[in-house]
Amino acid sequence: MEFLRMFSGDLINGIILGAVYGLMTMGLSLIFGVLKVVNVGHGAFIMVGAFIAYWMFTLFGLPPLLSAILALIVGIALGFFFYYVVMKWLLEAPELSTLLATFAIGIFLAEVAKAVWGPDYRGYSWNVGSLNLGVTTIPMAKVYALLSSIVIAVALYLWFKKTRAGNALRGVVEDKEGARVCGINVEGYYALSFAIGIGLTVMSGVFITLFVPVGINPYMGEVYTIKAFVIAVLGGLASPWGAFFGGFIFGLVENGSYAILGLIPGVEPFSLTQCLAFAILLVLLLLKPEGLLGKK
Amino acid sequence: MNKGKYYPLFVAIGIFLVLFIFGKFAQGMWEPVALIMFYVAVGEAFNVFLGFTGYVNFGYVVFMGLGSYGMALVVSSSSMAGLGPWILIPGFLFAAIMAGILAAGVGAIALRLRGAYFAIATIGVNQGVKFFIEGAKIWGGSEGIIISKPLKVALGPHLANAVTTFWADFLVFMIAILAAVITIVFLHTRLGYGLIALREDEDAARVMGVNTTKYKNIAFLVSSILAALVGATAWCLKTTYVFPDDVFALSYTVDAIVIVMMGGTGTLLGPVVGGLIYGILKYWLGILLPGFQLLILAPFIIIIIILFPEGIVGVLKKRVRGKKLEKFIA
Amino acid sequence: MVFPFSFSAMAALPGKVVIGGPISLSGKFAKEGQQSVWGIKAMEKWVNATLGGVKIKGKKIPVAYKYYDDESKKEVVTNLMERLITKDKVKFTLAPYSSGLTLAAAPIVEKYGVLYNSHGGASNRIFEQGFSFIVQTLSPASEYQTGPLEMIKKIDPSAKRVAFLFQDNEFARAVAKGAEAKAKKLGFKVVFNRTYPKSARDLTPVLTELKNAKADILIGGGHFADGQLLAKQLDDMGINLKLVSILVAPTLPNFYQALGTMAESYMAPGQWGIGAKYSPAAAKKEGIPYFGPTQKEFMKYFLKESKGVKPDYHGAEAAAAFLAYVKAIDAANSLDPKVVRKVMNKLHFMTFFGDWKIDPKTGMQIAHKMVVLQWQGKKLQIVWPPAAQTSKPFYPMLTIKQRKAGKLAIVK
Amino acid sequence: MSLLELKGVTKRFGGLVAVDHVDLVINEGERLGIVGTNGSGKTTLYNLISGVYTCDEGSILLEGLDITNMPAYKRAHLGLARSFQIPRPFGQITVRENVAIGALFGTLIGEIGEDEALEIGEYYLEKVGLYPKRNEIANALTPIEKKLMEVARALSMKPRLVLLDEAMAGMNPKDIDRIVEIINKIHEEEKISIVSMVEHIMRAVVNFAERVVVMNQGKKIADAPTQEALNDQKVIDVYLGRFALEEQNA
Amino acid sequence: MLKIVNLEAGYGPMQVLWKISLNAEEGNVTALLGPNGAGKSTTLMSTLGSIKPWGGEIYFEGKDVTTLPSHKKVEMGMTLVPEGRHVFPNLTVRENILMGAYTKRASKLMKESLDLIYTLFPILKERPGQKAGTLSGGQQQMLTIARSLMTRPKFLMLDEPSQGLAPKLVGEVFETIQKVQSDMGLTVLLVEQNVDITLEVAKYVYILHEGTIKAEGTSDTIKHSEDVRVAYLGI
Ligand SMILES: Nc1ncnc2c1ncn2[C@@H]1O[C@H](COP(=O)(O)OP(=O)(O)OP(=O)(O)O)[C@@H](O)[C@H]1O
Ligand SMILES: Nc1ncnc2c1ncn2[C@@H]1O[C@H](COP(=O)(O)OP(=O)(O)OP(=O)(O)O)[C@@H](O)[C@H]1O
Ligand SMILES: [Mg+2]
Ligand SMILES: [Mg+2]
Repeated sequence: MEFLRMFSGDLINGIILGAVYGLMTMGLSLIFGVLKVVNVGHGAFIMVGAFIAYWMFTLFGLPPLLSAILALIVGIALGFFFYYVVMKWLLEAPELSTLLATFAIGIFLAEVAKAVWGPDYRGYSWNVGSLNLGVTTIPMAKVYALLSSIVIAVALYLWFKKTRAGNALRGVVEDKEGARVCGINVEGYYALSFAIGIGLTVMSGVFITLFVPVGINPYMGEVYTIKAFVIAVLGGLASPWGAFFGGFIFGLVENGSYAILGLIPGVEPFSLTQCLAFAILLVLLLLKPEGLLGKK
Repeated sequence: MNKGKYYPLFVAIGIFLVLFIFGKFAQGMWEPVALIMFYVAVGEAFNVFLGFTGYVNFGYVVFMGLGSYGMALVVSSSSMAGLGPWILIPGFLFAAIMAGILAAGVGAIALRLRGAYFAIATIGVNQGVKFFIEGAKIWGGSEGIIISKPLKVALGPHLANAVTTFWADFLVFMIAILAAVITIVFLHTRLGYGLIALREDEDAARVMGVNTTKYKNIAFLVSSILAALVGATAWCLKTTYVFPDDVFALSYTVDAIVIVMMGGTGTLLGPVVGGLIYGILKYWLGILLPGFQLLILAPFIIIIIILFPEGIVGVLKKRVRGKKLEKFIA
Repeated sequence: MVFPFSFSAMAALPGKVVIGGPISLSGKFAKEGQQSVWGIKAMEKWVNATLGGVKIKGKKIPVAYKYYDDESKKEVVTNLMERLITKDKVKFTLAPYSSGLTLAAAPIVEKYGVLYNSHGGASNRIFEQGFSFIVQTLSPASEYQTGPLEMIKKIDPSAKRVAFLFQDNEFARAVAKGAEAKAKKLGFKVVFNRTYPKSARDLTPVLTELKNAKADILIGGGHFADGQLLAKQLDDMGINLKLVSILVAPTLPNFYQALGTMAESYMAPGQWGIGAKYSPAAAKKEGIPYFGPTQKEFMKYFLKESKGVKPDYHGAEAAAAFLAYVKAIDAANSLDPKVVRKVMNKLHFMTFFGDWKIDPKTGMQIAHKMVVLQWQGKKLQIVWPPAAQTSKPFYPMLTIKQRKAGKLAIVK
Repeated sequence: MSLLELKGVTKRFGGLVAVDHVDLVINEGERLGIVGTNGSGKTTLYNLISGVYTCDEGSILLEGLDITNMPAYKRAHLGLARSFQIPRPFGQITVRENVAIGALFGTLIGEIGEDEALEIGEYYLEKVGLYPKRNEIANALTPIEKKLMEVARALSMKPRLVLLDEAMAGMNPKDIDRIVEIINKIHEEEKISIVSMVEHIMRAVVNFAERVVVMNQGKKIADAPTQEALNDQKVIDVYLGRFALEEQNA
Repeated sequence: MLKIVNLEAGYGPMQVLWKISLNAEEGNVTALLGPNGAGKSTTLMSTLGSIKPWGGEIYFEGKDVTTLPSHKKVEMGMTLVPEGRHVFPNLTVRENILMGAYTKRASKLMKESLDLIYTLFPILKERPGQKAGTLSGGQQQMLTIARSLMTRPKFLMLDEPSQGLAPKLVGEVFETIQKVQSDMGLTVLLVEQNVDITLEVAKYVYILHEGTIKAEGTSDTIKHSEDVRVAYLGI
């Protein structure tokens, strides 16, 4: 009984963790999908978002849900900036060369953040109560993060599937030349999707602080980068809402398997949950080499 | 037999020789040279797979990590201490075997995946192995292995110190040369041609008679074992400890990619040039502006890649096509 | 015995005694590294300003601190260490931050036969490797979490159920081992013993399990970020305990800044804390000499370097390591590392950081005492050991409800 | 003895039967043309023979050896070579190296070294008229040149059977004549290869093929000597149409 | 309608076009012929703006559009049927077609355009859900033409539209081109290897060779000019 309580609590927490994972991956997926750019600097943009949330809250008492909007704007601006200054020149270059560029951008951002704000670990508390579900207690901030990520995922889905721009973007992804003769502004959409991808990522940094409101530091992004890569693939690269589902699976496995693995004597179940999450990634990839929602 | 095609190898070895002499005789330059050679070796080993197949082994560091574990396990096992300096031989063997077994396994399974899916699957392998070691508490779990003392017991304090401060670096030179030789052999044999064909178009290559599965696996295995050797020397022997957190850090894969891409993938001299530039830039910037070197390094990398999208050697190779220099650059 | 050529040796005395080492200003240890640099620079200034440098054969030679950024990377550390020793002529090296990096540079130091003072490499295992030139200024990892156990044993013998929840890494495990041994010795019942991986950003599963263990005391943590998270999530999940002592994180002002009154009454072990009672008077009481600046002077010099950022124990321990060199060189009256090391074996003195005395064989620190720090009324107080107390322990810690309501942990 | 024999070969994509129970015999030394409406399954048939796809039904025999389920690369070693309708060059390496890869992995696999392969490559580049471009990166060729390179690459494999998929589409008439001539010549000189081709350009088919197979909707609807097949009313109706006949007669 | 003056273009360091001038008269089919590698596709692509012209001017309906990005040109009523198909392989046939109606102007006329292209290429109506990448080569060619027609061009450039089409279809496509051209009042610039049919369809012909215009004239003159035929057209 005790076990079941724990297990169901873990599952609920897994869903919430998954939502955050999904959210932080959507931008990465979008950028990969459209520009075939593997953004190794992903985590640094998350860090920027986290700092925005932190500063807005500490300096002006601005609630994170509002600074998310600001973060989106800042992120989009950063996205356009780095697109025109760096990425634009590499579109024709071999795929991996953009990886180098994003690596450098990531370092650059982290180092600038360190130079400006110092290497301190910061945090803030946005106390908005908590939700008691019996098996577990969840701070409302996390609930907001969950809801926001669903809203954003749905919005992104609708944007992709229902709007003219989203449709055009699919054309750009499939064949540049083909898109061009249809009157689609290919370069414009490249810039736009890079900007939106970065915007989403920076914004997800804000939501991550709803989830983990502490430990905000110039190098905080690294952990998220690796996970975001894996989740992006799990969901089928190039599919932002696939990333969202990939996030759920990853979160569920990570948190949900703890109680079970805890039954094995003499091991560290928490580390094994991470091991299991990656093992499941491998198995899923073998069963479905294009990711969960990926297309052939 | 056309000897000309080995000229690039001599260029590479020439560069190594200059580095070696400089490091040995310029005061205080041995360690910087060793660092550069570490980058070169990491790049070369990585390039054997990436350059020839176009597959990105993002989990590359797992093989370096396993290599350093292999060496550490042998050196720290008391039953081997009697071997004296010979202990390094089973150490390298074990490192190679461990990496080889993992590579064969991963190759058989993950090499069916393409593009980014393969890349990320290998990240999964790296993280999986790391968390397994920590979670299942094998090989010291998260505490890792420290070989400083066992090495002294086996080799005596003097030799142990020489191994960690000179011979380990020297071995990195040797591994770099080995990797360069392998690269040039690959470049000029059927194996290499088959790999390049599969890099460019895997399906077409198969129809042309290339057994792509076999070739991919060979390159993967060779690259992984080279990585293991680098890990066993540059990490285990040199720093005398193996902590899982440290030896499975994906940032080293990113370093490898940066080095190879800066230099030029699929070329022999690319990783050498890339490693040189990366090492020298980091070293000098770090000396000049401690704490700000990365801030300056980042724009440098961006400029290099914009100017040389196919890497410095890649672009150079194109420039010298049809010229006299051509046969020296590959 | 004075040989004729000792004159020339005198003449060859350097214009400056350079003490230095690689330190992390980028990468994962940038925070600790930055504190260390400030601490050491502060001491460099203090030594030159008040003592005029080290005294060798009656002559005062100013000291200088030299460092490079090792990016928190092991392959960079060796590289920089060699440069420091050969180009910058450092004979008294300061180890980089962390046990791993300390180990990585050790062979180079050994090769050149210079001294190596660890101020951030706590792992006991470093000192089991048979190095002869390494000394330690901070207390080893095994000592970190023993203080809270000793304290609880004294003030509440009924609290028997102790839980361990550490990060899964080398340092935290070494701490855990020391704490476990101590707990056993003091007759505690370990009701929970788990770790969490470094990359975990959600500790709820392990905390759910912890909640069920019904512990009185929680001892754990690992580093900055995870420590903050641990405290935050304990509160989120409504886990009330009588005492929680977390490694590293609560020793920072930012801990309080992040958590607000929720941080009240959290404890942490520290190598040092602001307000520590180590003073010339205390030294006299112990019967050992006092060396270096007073607490007040240290604060003054440090704040000047850091432009107002308060020191935490990483700054203090690095500063103390620097002072230990100055003290030992003075005492040895020599710049020969071998001679200095011999003298070090016999030294026992106190600085603002506490006692300094090493085990002659291994170089491990044996006299320095850890303190237990606690957030009380928005201030970080030293609550243990009694001799160092700036305030009595607040026990049991405030409940979550009380802290949410903004109650402060003020000892009456 | 027949070189290649297809028995009831079938391939489905979902509900669509792209190749529908096709029986086909290709004789040694024969010049066969395969034509058919767009989407009639010609490329799919090639993919089945060369091993890119596996048959859903039926079997394929090469000199009596059942190769139905043999991996593509082994078929190449046995002497099957092809070009692609949409060219698939090895883009980042030189034209010469592209063709040399054919030589290295064709029927001569294991028998020749790199230098020899490069020589063979140059020989065939010379033949198709790409020798001046041998040191270019393959990606820099025009689509047509890429196709020519593919022909050279296929030939350098020293195959027994070459399958050319619209190798001449988009070429100007002069070039088509030239290429047909080259292929005919190679066919005669080397005696080894049987060239089978798929073309919509009747000019080429007529000048090249001795026999023509006509496909429609996955089925073989005619299989006869060239003139006979092309004058078949059924073929005219579904494939040639009014316009092309005029052209052919012009 | 379209006037190109002294156009120069190339790839990387290599110049391909050397001061090309040509004129496509409103409501006519103009053809650009020449051997492989002459630079025909390059001319069309730089006219649309897929590659940036190095020099020269391009006028469309009297306006200078040389530096205008391609999407603006499509909006104005220019488009191209590119060589080598360029369908959206993972989108369905229908999605491909609808993408052609991306511009505001085209989307208003979508219904009409659909009727038109479905009568031209009934196979596209039969396979709305098939992924374009799995169509046969010829089917893809039809799809590309259809997609470009969906943009409702006033000026249409066709780069070897008959390539890979069955003879019967070649005839039909050319009939279609003629029909569309006259019905919609389209101006067409046609690049083809199928010289005979092209000379039937086109009013005026330019001959491109090694990046320069070597000859021009009405199709009748070209048809009867033995020199041109032998030197450049290979017939
Ligand atoms: N992978 C696939 N999935 C689904 N349908 C396919 C696939 N490949 C081919 N088809 C369909 O099978 C049929 C035969 O295609 P195939 O490419 O063999 O035609 P073809 O005869 O070569 O035509 P063309 O002359 O136009 O090149 C077509 O209707 C095509 O749409
Ligand atoms: N992407 C490219 N990169 C480099 N060179 C190119 C590229 N595309 C074409 N070329 C070169 O430009 C020249 C003209 O090519 P273009 O495609 O315009 O010729 P074309 O007249 O259309 O020929 P075809 O009849 O074969 O289609 C050729 O020599 C070709 O090698
Ligand atoms: Mg076909
Ligand atoms: Mg063309």
